[in-house]
Amino acid sequence: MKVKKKILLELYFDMLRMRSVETRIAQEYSKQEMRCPVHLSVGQEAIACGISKNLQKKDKVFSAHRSHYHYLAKGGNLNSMIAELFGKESGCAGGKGGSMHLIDLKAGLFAAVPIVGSTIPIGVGLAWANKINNKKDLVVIYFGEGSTEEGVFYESINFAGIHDLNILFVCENNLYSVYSGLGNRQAKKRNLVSISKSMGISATKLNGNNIETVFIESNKIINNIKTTNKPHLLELSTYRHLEHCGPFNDDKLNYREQKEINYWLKKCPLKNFEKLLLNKKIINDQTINKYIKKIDNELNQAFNKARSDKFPNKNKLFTNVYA
Amino acid sequence: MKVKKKILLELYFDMLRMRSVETRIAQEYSKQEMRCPVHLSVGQEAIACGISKNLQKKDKVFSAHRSHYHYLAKGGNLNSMIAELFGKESGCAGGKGGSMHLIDLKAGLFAAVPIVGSTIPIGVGLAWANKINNKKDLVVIYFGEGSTEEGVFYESINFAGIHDLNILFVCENNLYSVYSGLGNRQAKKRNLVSISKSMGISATKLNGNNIETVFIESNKIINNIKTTNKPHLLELSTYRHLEHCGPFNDDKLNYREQKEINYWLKKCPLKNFEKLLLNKKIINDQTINKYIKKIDNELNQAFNKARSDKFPNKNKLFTNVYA
Amino acid sequence: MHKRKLNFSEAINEGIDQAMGKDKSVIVMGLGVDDPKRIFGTTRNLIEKYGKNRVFDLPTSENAFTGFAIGASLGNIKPILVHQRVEFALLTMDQIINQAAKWFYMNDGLMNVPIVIRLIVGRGWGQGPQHSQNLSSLFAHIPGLKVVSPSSPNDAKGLMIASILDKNPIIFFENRWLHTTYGDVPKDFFRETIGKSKIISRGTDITLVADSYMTIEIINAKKILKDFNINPEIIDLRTLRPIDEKTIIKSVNKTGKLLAVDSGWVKFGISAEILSIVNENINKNIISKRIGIKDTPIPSTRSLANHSYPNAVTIASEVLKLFDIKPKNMFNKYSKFVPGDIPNENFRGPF
Amino acid sequence: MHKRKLNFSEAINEGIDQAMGKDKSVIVMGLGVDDPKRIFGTTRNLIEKYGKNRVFDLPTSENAFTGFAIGASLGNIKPILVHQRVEFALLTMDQIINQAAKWFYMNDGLMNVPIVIRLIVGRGWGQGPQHSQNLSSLFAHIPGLKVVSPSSPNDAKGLMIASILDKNPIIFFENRWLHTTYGDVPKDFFRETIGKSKIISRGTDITLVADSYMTIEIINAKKILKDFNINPEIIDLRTLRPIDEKTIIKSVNKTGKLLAVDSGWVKFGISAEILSIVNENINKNIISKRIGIKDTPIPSTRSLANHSYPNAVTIASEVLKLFDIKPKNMFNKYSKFVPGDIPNENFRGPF
Ligand SMILES: Cc1ncc(C[n+]2csc(CCOP(=O)(O)OP(=O)(O)O)c2C)c(N)n1
Ligand SMILES: Cc1ncc(C[n+]2csc(CCOP(=O)(O)OP(=O)(O)O)c2C)c(N)n1
Ligand SMILES: [Mg+2]
Ligand SMILES: [Mg+2]
Repeated sequence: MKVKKKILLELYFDMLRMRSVETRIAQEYSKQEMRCPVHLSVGQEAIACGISKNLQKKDKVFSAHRSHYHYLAKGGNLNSMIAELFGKESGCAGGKGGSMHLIDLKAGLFAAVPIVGSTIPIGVGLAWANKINNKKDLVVIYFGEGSTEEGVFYESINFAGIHDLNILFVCENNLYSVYSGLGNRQAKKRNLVSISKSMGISATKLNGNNIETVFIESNKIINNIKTTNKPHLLELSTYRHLEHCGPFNDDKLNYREQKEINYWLKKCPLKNFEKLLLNKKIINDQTINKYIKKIDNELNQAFNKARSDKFPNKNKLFTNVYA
Repeated sequence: MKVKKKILLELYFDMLRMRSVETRIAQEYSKQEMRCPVHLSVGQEAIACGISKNLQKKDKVFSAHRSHYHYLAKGGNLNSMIAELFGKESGCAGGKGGSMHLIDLKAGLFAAVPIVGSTIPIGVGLAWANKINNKKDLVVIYFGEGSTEEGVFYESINFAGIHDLNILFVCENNLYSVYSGLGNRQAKKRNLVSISKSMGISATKLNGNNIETVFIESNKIINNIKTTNKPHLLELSTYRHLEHCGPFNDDKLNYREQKEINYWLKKCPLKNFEKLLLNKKIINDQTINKYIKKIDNELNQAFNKARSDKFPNKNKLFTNVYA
Repeated sequence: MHKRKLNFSEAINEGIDQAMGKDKSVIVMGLGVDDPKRIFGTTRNLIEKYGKNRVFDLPTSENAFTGFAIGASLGNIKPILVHQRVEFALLTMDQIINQAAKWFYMNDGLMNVPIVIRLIVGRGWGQGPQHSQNLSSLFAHIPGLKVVSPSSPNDAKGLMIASILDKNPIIFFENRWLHTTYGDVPKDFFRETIGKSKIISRGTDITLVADSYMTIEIINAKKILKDFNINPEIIDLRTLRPIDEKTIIKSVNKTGKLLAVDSGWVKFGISAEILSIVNENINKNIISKRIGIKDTPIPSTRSLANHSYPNAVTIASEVLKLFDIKPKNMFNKYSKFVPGDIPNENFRGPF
Repeated sequence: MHKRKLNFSEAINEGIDQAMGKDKSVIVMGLGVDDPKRIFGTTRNLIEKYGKNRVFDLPTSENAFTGFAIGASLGNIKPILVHQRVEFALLTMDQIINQAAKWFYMNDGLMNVPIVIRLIVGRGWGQGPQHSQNLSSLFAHIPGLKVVSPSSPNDAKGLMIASILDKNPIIFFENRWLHTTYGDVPKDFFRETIGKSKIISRGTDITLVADSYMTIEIINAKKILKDFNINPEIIDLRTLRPIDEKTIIKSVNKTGKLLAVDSGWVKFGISAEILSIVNENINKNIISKRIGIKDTPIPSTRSLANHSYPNAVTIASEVLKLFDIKPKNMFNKYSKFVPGDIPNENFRGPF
């Protein structure tokens, strides 16, 4: 399959936009106006961008603590997200959630929560409801490889397999859970794709840093789910460039080997794709600069707005406890 | 490997004894002196008997709700078990536990609890302590196939694989969890042995109704665990003859097809082994009768003793809450 | 409304059945909901009437299937989830407390979670430490949950219907010993109000408060107290969150004495909340006391379990103490009010 | 004993370190115990001193690894398990409540479960509904557990050592906002008594009771109350189960007034137990009141979270109400006692 030029440009723009959002958050974070934990996704752009390009508005997405890209790539409102990080009333969760509780129902970003693994069964439950209600919408559930150590992950894929639910499980394997590498967490011979298959649901592992691969393969997989009504698990290898939580690079802490870091920085999904498009003359520096400007404008507006928006009034503490 | 005649006779005696214990409990149960739930194992004799024959006293066993055979085959005290069912002070848990909480530290039956899956991580924890303490004892953890639907099962085998613990996981797959067949519970293509291998621990599936197979194969597996210091998972197909909980046959309820029941009754581990030994002239009716008498005597004594033993004094309610 | 006698489990069954009949989005899920025992009869006939697509047996995966219920509720399904023992719900506390209870709040009102989680508690028959706890205070503590705990067949049906119609996550407690108790139940589709307690009988001398099965015991205790010329007012809480403070305060204001009978352990339990409500709101000296399950794990053997739980006689004795009356031989005299290890003749082991 | 200033997390670290030095069977386990942040500093240097075989990072499998801790304790290991947020322990309630709490009882004394489970609670920094709950009453309700909740570095160390030496499962609560607070701590290996509260300062007019971080706030409230000539007696609970009833009763008997400040939600919370203890044991009219986290999930934004938690000013105002004093502008006047969204200057986000 050859990807159209237009799409290639859009994918590039999306990735550039994602990266710029996180970079801006990182820059602004030290001002201590965004007073909630943030888990930035720099380095993992290709996954959310590549997959979301194949999703329809009515498809639903669930995410976890590292959710900015899943939210934005699915069409989540940037202003509402930044305002949420600022704790403002105009935030997507009225300021009550913070970065770890993004939501945009119009865009189909149904929920993100910071308890590792917790949204997985909830996403499965929605897909189950869709089946009961004869709806064909897809449910996409993003999670880190750390989630696949939680029992609830297995319980969830087992059920998805029994009932043939329309779900794409997306495991972003960035090799780390906070500061912990795989060594203490998973047996050497462990293989998620084959675990998944042994539980009765098909699965694929892909290079998560190659946007074309992610886009093309997830396209096939999604079409397949929608025609066979069977779930699929997609594992994508990737790497986060910044610290687990917070705005900085923490490579000085040495929990990841410099060799490994270098290897993965070379595999940067954005840089490599940019190089490719430049080589193929699909873009040029001018276009890139135009994109950057556009994104910067959008970001300036979002941050200015968030900054000037109001905090929720103290009575809001007591609203929406019960429906 | 050819099994010695002496061992064959012992295995037969063990199975006959197991069967007789459960049958006697079933007969006496309606008198309502044993006022606690009982999960009888009739039909599943070959597993506990075959495996236990390869265990040493210092090896430790964990079990769940259906634990009578695991307890007795490992050398648990019959009197203490029956007294426990009667709720007497002389019971193995002072009457506080009932049938679902058997324990015999001398025999190495460390614990049985009725929360499905709950002893699995506890058994793993003991094996972990053994490793930390440089002890080579084996830990055997018995559970039903229902337990393998609990997330904690996967969390547990993952850890056993990471740390190379001396554990034999024994899954008694009797096809049912209470009244539920596998259909609503596990995807058709699900394969426990290959799940286990994909998580990094070796595994085998065997006919759990053939005592020779169980004995011979578990012998090899146990030796292997003890030399390689790596865990193994053993899945054994079997069938329970009586109702899930209680003394009766409940085939009239039709949750299991008559065809299936007949198939499995024909595969009765005790009857078939008896036939085999009779055919091979390893036993004769006289020996069998001698065995039966011996066992009956033992049982008469155990029940008489349990019946006449004292209930715990009401102050015992408050003892051993804290150590 | 036309009434007839149903037992508690039939009443629950009828409430669910009628709700399913009226609203196609209501489903029932849990281990064994379609099995021959039908959750002590409470899910009888449902699969026959509403089919496999609305009555779901599940894998033994409690944590995940609580998440499935939450997720399904986001997709316009109304799940009624049931655990045959409250202990199994301990595997699901993340989904209940972190997720369901906070969902509506943490998205500031965009999506609610209308689910009913039925938790069966209580003694059964020699069930022992892991199958006979109560644990309702663990749930009543959590804002975002509503916690219901009826004692009569009427309320079981009316509150079940109210729970299904409610837009929030509801924890619905059923004591195993209530299932076989009978009472008048209207045939109609009706609801009782979540958050309102009920004065079972008026009295002047002391207020007795309980929920669930312990209401039966305080009603019996009243019969004993008659012999001592003590006339208690009896309040059946029916709901633990939100708790009906007003009725309690008004009653104790009148009687000046309070015994809160806890269906669970006393320390940090339901009865502590009741005493505190009284204490904070009544500005005079109130003689008050709690009684509940003894502060130990609950043993299997009946010779000990019989002493774990309060009953009409221990309750009456506690009341008499508050009146400085110390009669002897209460247990012999009132033995007919002591349940032993089964609630009534209809009840059989092993469950 | 020679003392010096340590902060709370250093005190915990020293307690664990000394216990590990004395007893080879003590191990530390939990997500991140060996990582660069060392659980807010509390596990600093342990892996360097005691090696990989006694300091274990784990897979994200909370339910199972609580079971591993229980199992290890049966094999003569003494595990100290830590969760960076109490919420993660909700995945492990079966292992804690069904298993650990009952193990010794259900085998009638054959095997005990000596484990320490450290649960970190509290606000952090904009953590929101799933990362800033307290939940201590869920554990304090359970017989078989002991629940410890210190407020000072001295007690953090002394109770940590006592917990490690104890033969039972201990739930050890640490409020995130305490980690950076300083106090005198003896260098020696010493223990404080589990089950004994501490009178922080004597007073005559009202008894203020709290545990954990809220003790800091009531100490500040006392400073405010001085301006109104009110002299409170301050009790730091230190242990929630078993709770030190005697000290509370004695104090309230003297002062005649009680404000229980709850580190968690009030309804069915720790403060309910305190009021009940007083109510059951003191036969006169006591003016009493509870205050705690507002009865809602806890929002992330500081503009709301600041109103969720009690602080010195809201506590003092509550006390003044009990004395029928209703001063104005308390917040302006005593703004230096209002913590905002960080406890002190040493505290930085994002955790
Ligand atoms: C149940 C639970 N346990 C632990 C944590 C602490 N925690 C927060 S994020 C995280 C890392 C999870 O790693 P992974 O799933 O691989 O996602 P990543 O951060 O790599 O994107 C952990 C352990 C948590 N939030 N929830
Ligand atoms: C966590 C939990 N969920 C549900 C139950 C109810 N229950 C008791 S035994 C049982 C069957 C388990 O089946 P399996 O593990 O296959 O064992 P078997 O009874 O077949 O020996 C169930 C579901 C329980 N005890 N614990
Ligand atoms: Mg990761
Ligand atoms: Mg089975």
